[in-house]
Formats: sequence, C-alpha cells, structure tokens
Amino acid sequence: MSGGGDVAVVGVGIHAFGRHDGVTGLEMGAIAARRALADAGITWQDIDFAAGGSDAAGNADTSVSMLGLTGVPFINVKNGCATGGTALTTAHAMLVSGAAEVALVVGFDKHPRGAFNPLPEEWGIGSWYGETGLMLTTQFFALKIQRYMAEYGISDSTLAKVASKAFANGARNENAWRRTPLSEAEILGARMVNHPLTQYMFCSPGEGAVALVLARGSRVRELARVPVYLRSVAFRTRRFGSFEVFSPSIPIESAPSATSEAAAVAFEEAGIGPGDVDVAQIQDTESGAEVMHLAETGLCEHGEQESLIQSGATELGGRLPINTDGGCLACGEPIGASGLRQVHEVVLQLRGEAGERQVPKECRVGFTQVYGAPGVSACTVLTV
Amino acid sequence: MSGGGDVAVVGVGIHAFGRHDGVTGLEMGAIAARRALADAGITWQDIDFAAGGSDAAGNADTSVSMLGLTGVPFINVKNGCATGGTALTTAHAMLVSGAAEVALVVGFDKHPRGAFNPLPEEWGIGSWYGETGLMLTTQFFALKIQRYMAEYGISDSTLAKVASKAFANGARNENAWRRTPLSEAEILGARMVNHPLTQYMFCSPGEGAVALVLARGSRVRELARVPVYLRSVAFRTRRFGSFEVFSPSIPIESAPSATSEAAAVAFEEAGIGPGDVDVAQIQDTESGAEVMHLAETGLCEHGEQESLIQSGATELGGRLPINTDGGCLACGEPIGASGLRQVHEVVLQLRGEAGERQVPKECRVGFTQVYGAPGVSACTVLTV
Amino acid sequence: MTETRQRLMIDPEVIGGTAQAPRLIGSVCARCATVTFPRQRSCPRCTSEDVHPRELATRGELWSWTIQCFPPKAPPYLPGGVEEFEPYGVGYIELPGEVRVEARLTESDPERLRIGMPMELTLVPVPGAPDKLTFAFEPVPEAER
Amino acid sequence: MTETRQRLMIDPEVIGGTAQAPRLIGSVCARCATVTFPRQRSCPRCTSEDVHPRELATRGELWSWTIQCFPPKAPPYLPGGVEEFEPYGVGYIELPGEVRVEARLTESDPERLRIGMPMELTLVPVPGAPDKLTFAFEPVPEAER
Ligand SMILES: [Zn+2]
Ligand SMILES: [Zn+2]
Repeated sequence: MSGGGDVAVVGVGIHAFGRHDGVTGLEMGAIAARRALADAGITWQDIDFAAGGSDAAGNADTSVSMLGLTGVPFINVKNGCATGGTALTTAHAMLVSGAAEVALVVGFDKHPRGAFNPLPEEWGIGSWYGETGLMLTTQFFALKIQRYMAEYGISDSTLAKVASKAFANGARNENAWRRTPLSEAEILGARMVNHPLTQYMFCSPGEGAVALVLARGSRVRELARVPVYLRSVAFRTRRFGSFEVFSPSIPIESAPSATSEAAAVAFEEAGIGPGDVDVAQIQDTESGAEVMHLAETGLCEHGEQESLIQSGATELGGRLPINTDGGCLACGEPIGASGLRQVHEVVLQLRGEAGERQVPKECRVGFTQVYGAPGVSACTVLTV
Repeated sequence: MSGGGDVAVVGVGIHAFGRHDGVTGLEMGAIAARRALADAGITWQDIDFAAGGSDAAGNADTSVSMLGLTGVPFINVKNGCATGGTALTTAHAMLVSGAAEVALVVGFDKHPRGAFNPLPEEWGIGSWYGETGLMLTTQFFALKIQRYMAEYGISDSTLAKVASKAFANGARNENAWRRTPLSEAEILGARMVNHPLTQYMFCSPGEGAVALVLARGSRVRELARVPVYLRSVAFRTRRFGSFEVFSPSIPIESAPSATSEAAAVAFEEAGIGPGDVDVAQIQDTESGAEVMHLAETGLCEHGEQESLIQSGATELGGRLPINTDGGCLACGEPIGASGLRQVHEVVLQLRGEAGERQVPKECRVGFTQVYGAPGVSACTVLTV
Repeated sequence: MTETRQRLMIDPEVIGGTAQAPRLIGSVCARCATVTFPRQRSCPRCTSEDVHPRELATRGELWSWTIQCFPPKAPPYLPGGVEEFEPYGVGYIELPGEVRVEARLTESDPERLRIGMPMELTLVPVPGAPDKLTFAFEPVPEAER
Repeated sequence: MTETRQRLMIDPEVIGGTAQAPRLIGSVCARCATVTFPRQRSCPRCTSEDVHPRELATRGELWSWTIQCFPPKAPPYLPGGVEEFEPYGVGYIELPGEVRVEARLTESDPERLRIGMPMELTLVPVPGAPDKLTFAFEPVPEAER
C-alpha cells in the first residue's frame, strides 16, 4: 500500500471494557472518540473523514448527533470481529488517497449477556445447520484446536497458561473487565464448554469502545507528541481450503488461513519481519486461537508455541509479550471494539505509556491481528 | 479527491428488481457480481478489492462462498440508503491509494413486504418517540415536502407528474419492478398515505442487486469497451440545521442539506458543473424527494422544479432526463442496491446501451445522488 | 384533565411540569445558546458539553404537518389493541426563538390544519398504553389568539 | 430404523437416499473435481458454475471432535422442549478423496472418541423436532473395521 509509512496514529481513546449499565454502545463510542480527540489535541471539527462500526450496538455514524453535526463523511463498516480492522483499512485508504488528512476510527459494542446468536441464513447456510446444533462458534474453536493440538503436540497446560497470562495482564489494566488472576489449575479445573476448552479459556461478549485519530504527512508532526506510524494495514478473507467458522464441510486440500496471508502482506508492506516485533496483540477469542495465531502470523513456527508459552516468553517480561492488556480473554469481546483495542494497546506500549503493564524492554515495533467470522483477518504493523 | 479521473467503471451487472421468491439477497448479489465481471471480461480471481453491503439481507462478504474463496479483502459497509454510495467511496479510495487496481462493489437487499421497521434505540432516540407514533420515514417525507411546497409553490400535480414519469420509464426497463404506466389522475386519486403523498408517490421496500467493476490506470483501457470515468464520488453527513429523518426537533437556524454539500463537492472535484449534466439519477424515495433533490443537487433552482417538471424537461426526451430507469418509484427500494442501480443506469446511458429507454440526445456527463437516513448523501459524477 | 392526574408521563426525561401544566424538557447550550429537544448531553451545533436542561415554551406556530393515515408498525409503536386505527395529525411546531418540535397533533382533519396557525402544548394518552401520557399540540382556539 | 420410515429428512436437499440407506448430497465440480457439502451452485475453489450433485461416501475417519457441553441457543437451534439437555459429540469426518463433513456424533463420551477412528453415516431424530431426521456419524463397530 503506497504511502502507508506517512500515516500515523496521533490520538487514542478508550471507554473501559466490561459491563456498563445505563450507557449505550453509541455513547461509549462517543466518549472514546472525545478522548482520542483530546489525546491528539484537536476537536471533532478537525476530522475530515470517519469510519467506524459495531456489530450489535447501532450505526456508528449516528454518533455525529453526540459529537457534532459537522457534515463529515462517515462510513459504517461491518465485518464481524474484524470490524475494527476494516474501519482502520478504510480510513488508511482515505488518507493515502488524499481524500482526507485527519481521520477518526471508532469501534464499539454492547452485547447482552451470553450474546452472539448467529443465524444460518445470514451466513448463507441452510437452517438445518443451526437446527442440528452445529451453529456455534465455540464448537468451531474447539474442533480447530483439538486437531491442531494432535498435529503439533500442544498440551492442555499450554492452553491454560495462555488464559492465566491474560488474567495476570488484565489485573494490571484499569480498562480490562476480568481483573482477577486465575491459576493454571483453576482454569483447567473449570466447567468444560467444548472439549478441550474450559469456561475460562473463552472470552465473553462484553461492552466497550475504542477510537483512534489518524493523520498523514505534515499533520502527523503537528498533532502527535509521539507519533506511532501505521506502517501497514492488511486484511484478507479466507481462501479455499482454510478452516473457518460455520463450515458444514472443509476441503481435504488445505490452504493458508486468512490470518497467514494478511500477516504476510502486512509485514511485506511494512518492510519489517515477524522477528522484529517487540510486542503484539493477537486475536485470543479463546486460548487455542492465541496459540494458533502465534504461528499463523509468523511470530513463531507451528509447534513452537508449546516451548515458547511454557517458557514464559509471551508474558509481560518475556521475549515476545503477547496481549499485554489482557486480550479478549480479560477484556471481553465487544466485537466492534476489539481490533482497535489491540492498536490502542500497541500505541501505549510503543509510547511507553502503558503504566503498570508497560513491557520492561524497549519497544519499537508492534503488531496486531484480529480475526472475525467467516474468515476475515486484519493485521497492522506499527512503529515509533 | 486526487487522481479520481483515473478510475473508471469497466463492468456493470444487475439482478432484476422486484420480488424474487426462492432467491436470497446474497444470491442476487452474486449473480449481479458475475454479470459485472462478465461485462468487464474478467473473473472473480482478477478482483483485488471488494466492498459491498445490504441493509437486511446479510453480510456482503459472505458471497465469497459463492463467488470463490480467493482471499480478496472485502469490506462490508452499512450506511442505510447510502450504502451503495459508501461502498463506491471505499473502493474508489482503495484504487486511488494504490492498494488495488481492479475492484468490485456490490449492493443488494431483500426486504419482506412492508419492511423498514427502524427502532428508536438504534438511532439514538428514546423509545417514547416510536411509541408515540413518530418513528416513520413516510411522515418525515410528508412533513418535509409539505413545508417545501408552501415555501416554493410546488403543486400536487407536480408530485403526481414525478410518479407518472417514473412508471413510464419503468415500463421501458426490463429490470424494473413496476412496469405499468399510471396517469397523473390515478396517482392523485390513490389512497392517501401521509398528506400530501399518496400511495403511488412512495417507493416500496423490494429486492434486487447491482454490482460494478472499477479499475484504475492502464487497467481501464485493457478492460473497458467504453470506459465510463468516475470523475468524483463524494458523500457527506448532515450538518446542524439540516432537516433529516427521525428528528424529534429541528433547529430554527437552517443549514444546507447533506445532499447540497455532497453534490457541491462532487461537482467541484470533477471540475464539472450541474449545468453540464446530460442525465441524472437522484433519490426518489417518494415524489417530493425527487422535487427537492433536483434543487439541492444544484440541477435547478429552488422553486424552478414546478415549471421544469410541468414542461416535461425531466422526461426521457427532455432537456434534463431524471431517473431514466424508473428510479426507486418504479424499481422499488432494496436499500443496499439503490445507489449502485443509479450508477448502473448512468453507465448504460453514457455507453448508449440503455435500449428502449436510451435518452435520445447525446449523453457525455452523468450524475447520481443517493440519500439515506439519518442524513447521509452520496453523489457521483461520471463521464465518457 | 382531572382524570390524567394519576397517569405516568411516557418519559419523565422528556416531559416535565405537571399533568395540568406540562413542559417539554429540552436543553440549552451555555456556549452558543442553541436549544435542542429532547435533552442532549452535548451541543449538536458547537459540540460543547456545557449544556443544561430547559423547559421549552408551550406555544408556537405550526411549521409543517401531515396526517398519519395508516397504523405504524409495532414495535416501535405501541399498538392500540384490537380497536380500529384512527388517523392522527403530526407536525413540527416552531417555538419562537427556541426550536421546532415534532409532535402529535390533536387535530387530524387536513382541512383544519394550515402552516402558521398557533398551537399549544397538551397531553394525550399514549395509544395502546392509556395509563401513560405523551405530549401533543392542539390548535389555540380563535378566542385566545 | 423401522420407526424412522415415516419421518421427514430435515432438509431433502442435504440428505438423500432412504431412511435405511441415507446419503449426504454434496456437489462435485466438473472443472476441478472439488467436492463440497452441502450442494453448491458454484465451485468455491475455481468459481466454475459447472457443478453437479453427488452422493458422498458414507464411511470416513474422525478428523477432529468436541463435545457440545451446553445447550445451543434457540433459534437457530430447535430446543428439546423442557427435558434436560444431553451433551452431544460433534466432529469433522474425512470422507477419503472427497471432503471433511461436519456432523453430530452418536458418541458423546470423550474417552471413546479419538482422531482417526472409522465412522459411518446414520440418521438421528432432530432434537426438539423428533418427527424429523438429521444426519450424524457413529463409530464403526470393531468387528466391522
Ligand atoms: Zn453550542
Ligand atoms: Zn472447481
């Protein structure tokens, strides 16, 4: 993507994740937007393009009635869990194309307890699929990691360690939802949801909002204390043969996942390799997802996760800290907000402003990866 | 928008509008996409970016399971009636930014009979608004045109003439839904819906799909028999003081509408004036909308519509043919498809391929305008 | 109005005052003086968050009107049960120097509505929930104009 | 199986054959030979529209499995009424040279499931709609392997 090195995140804002009775998703989005604008030292009138989305909490552009009716072009995007990534992609393209100089992206959601009730028809599948009891994301995750564990020798202990790390990091994040550390034994001993995944290995539908202000060219230096450059943003849909959610069948011939491809493109466009990454946020809808995405993104080899995670390398003080804000497991999953939360966290880490959970080593290169049904993955590379 | 003159529509495809039992909205979208690809002489594998949307018929990117799992980045947009316009804006930015060379946009929808059931909460309004009986788009249109008619001297006869023209044009369009001509008297004498608007002055929720293939640079000349250049695409949200749907109050201080601003930007970026337009498709959710949008877009002065329409200037053989395919009134409104239908029709007219409804004069400049709740307008200028 | 005393307002954030003397609650911006209805947390004109509640004027002029000739869908409309639907008037009333407010009208005869006529705030039962009251505007009688 | 004779398949586009000898209906691409399930109008691999229905093999190997330990939401699930929810197995079965098919398993004990075990197509009542049949895979008895 030409000119991408010219675009930077110049402001970030977040509304705490969790449960917030009496505040709508749209209001959380507006609050996050105001915080991002304040962080950049600008006002809503300075924004000349906006993109945003939620999965279940209304049309993002409706927030103009709270932020101000400035006439700004505002695109609503809707790509499941990858919504934040596609909002970012859209804003990035508008900046690079020259159509905008300062853009805002916002993602928010507010899911009722135990939400996520996809209907087969919306996914192009017959109603028999849901009626038979196959239309569950948790099943998909379990089936995928079960096979992966058998192929690559991943242990139940490693799944549990991913979750215990998430809750340890969440305990240091004032914007996280689950802030109580849990031991590996507590996680393994919890209620089984879908073998091999127990209750604490899954994230829950939640609430929250994140906004980012992006700028290009000379506006970056005007606005940012510490500009964090968006070196690339890439997203891909699934190829034939990738194993994705809500698949009544999968081909025997396998293909790289959408994540593998998006990550490869993101690294290539940034001119930076996975080995250069100092800190990363990757989609951890459940423990197994973090394990598999570690290798799919190129951050390690397939099978290497077992030793990497068991050695503590992905913890805050490790060689490759992953999901330093607690990820989806500790923050919960407000679908529209998750992808932007990852970028928000990487920006804080690269600025050295992550407080109690600041990675102790020097961080110059960050990476994010968000994955959404039915096989959409969006990755970014960010640098200071 | 820099470089916009370099982007052209190189393929168009449509699935007939109307009622189509047994075909899903997603399938209609895939059919339209295949026709657009065939029109451009390429296949789905040649597309390196896609954007699309529907309001109520599922996630556009799901259609990759029908079109082929090529890994293509596919952004779903959702901006009400302006969905087609924002899909086009997104694809245009991806092309101009250099992130893509050949892009597909697709819009489709399938609304049940008498659909459109907006909930106040989704629009950031309290539930009292709907419970009191104020949450109806038809009311808004009636209230807006009632005031406009009093201010600018528009007659009931002019409202009826807009509708009778639409049905006359629809009768010549094999892809239209309502193909039976209706006289001015029949339209005026029909059931009153919201004074001053009768049954036949409103479009109905419907079904249909449209897809376009866009290309930039050297790919345009390789792919298009007759390239139709997308000289500009602009969209704007409402400003404070514009009178838009679902407004519990409107300020006394008035402001230009989102349409006025989007149209002005589109003309400015194209370097073409409203007086140069040979054929235009503008949002005619009901007769009054066409009347008001004619002036808001700059195609005539406020108040001039009465003489313009009474003189027949907006008919197929007139000086400024409007909604030559029958518009929303004759085609119905599948929300996600409407904005792209307008571009599809302008492309046919500029290519001289509109068959029975081809405008008799030479057409070199086309214009489209789509408007959606809550005050989003998208305009394009197209030339051969 | 006596019989309405025990009834609840459809939304006390929107309608204040008393059943005898209801007031619509809007907000006014301390920075730019813009008046909105219903109450907003921030100013849609200047984006200031320094906005305060304000009871709006109870009289104004009819700025536009229509007749709702068919029953709205439920939800969001509260259906009137099985009894027959009665068309009702809807309009925007310009409260001088404040804002134009959308409301039901007590008058539903198109022959008796004209742009510019004086209108006054009143309360009417919520259709389908007659234990609740919502606001409406009624024509000011000739004698009181 | 006798008692299943009068029951309807949950979707005759998906399950063919007879109640005694059911077959899953997929499709095969005339251009690239890719097999899909359920039947598609076009080939997800090569995008050709020259695809034809095909009855899939009835035996294969368990490629992955899980146990559904909690009741799915309804809709889309057909609820089993008030009786207690019974955990059920779910898996992908690799039909050799064809495709991996997702299905309910008749076995729901995790100790008795292992990747690679031989499985065979059968029919089971649809939970909550026992007048209808859906497909499932059951372990092939040791003796028949
Ligand atoms: Zn103000
Ligand atoms: Zn094929």
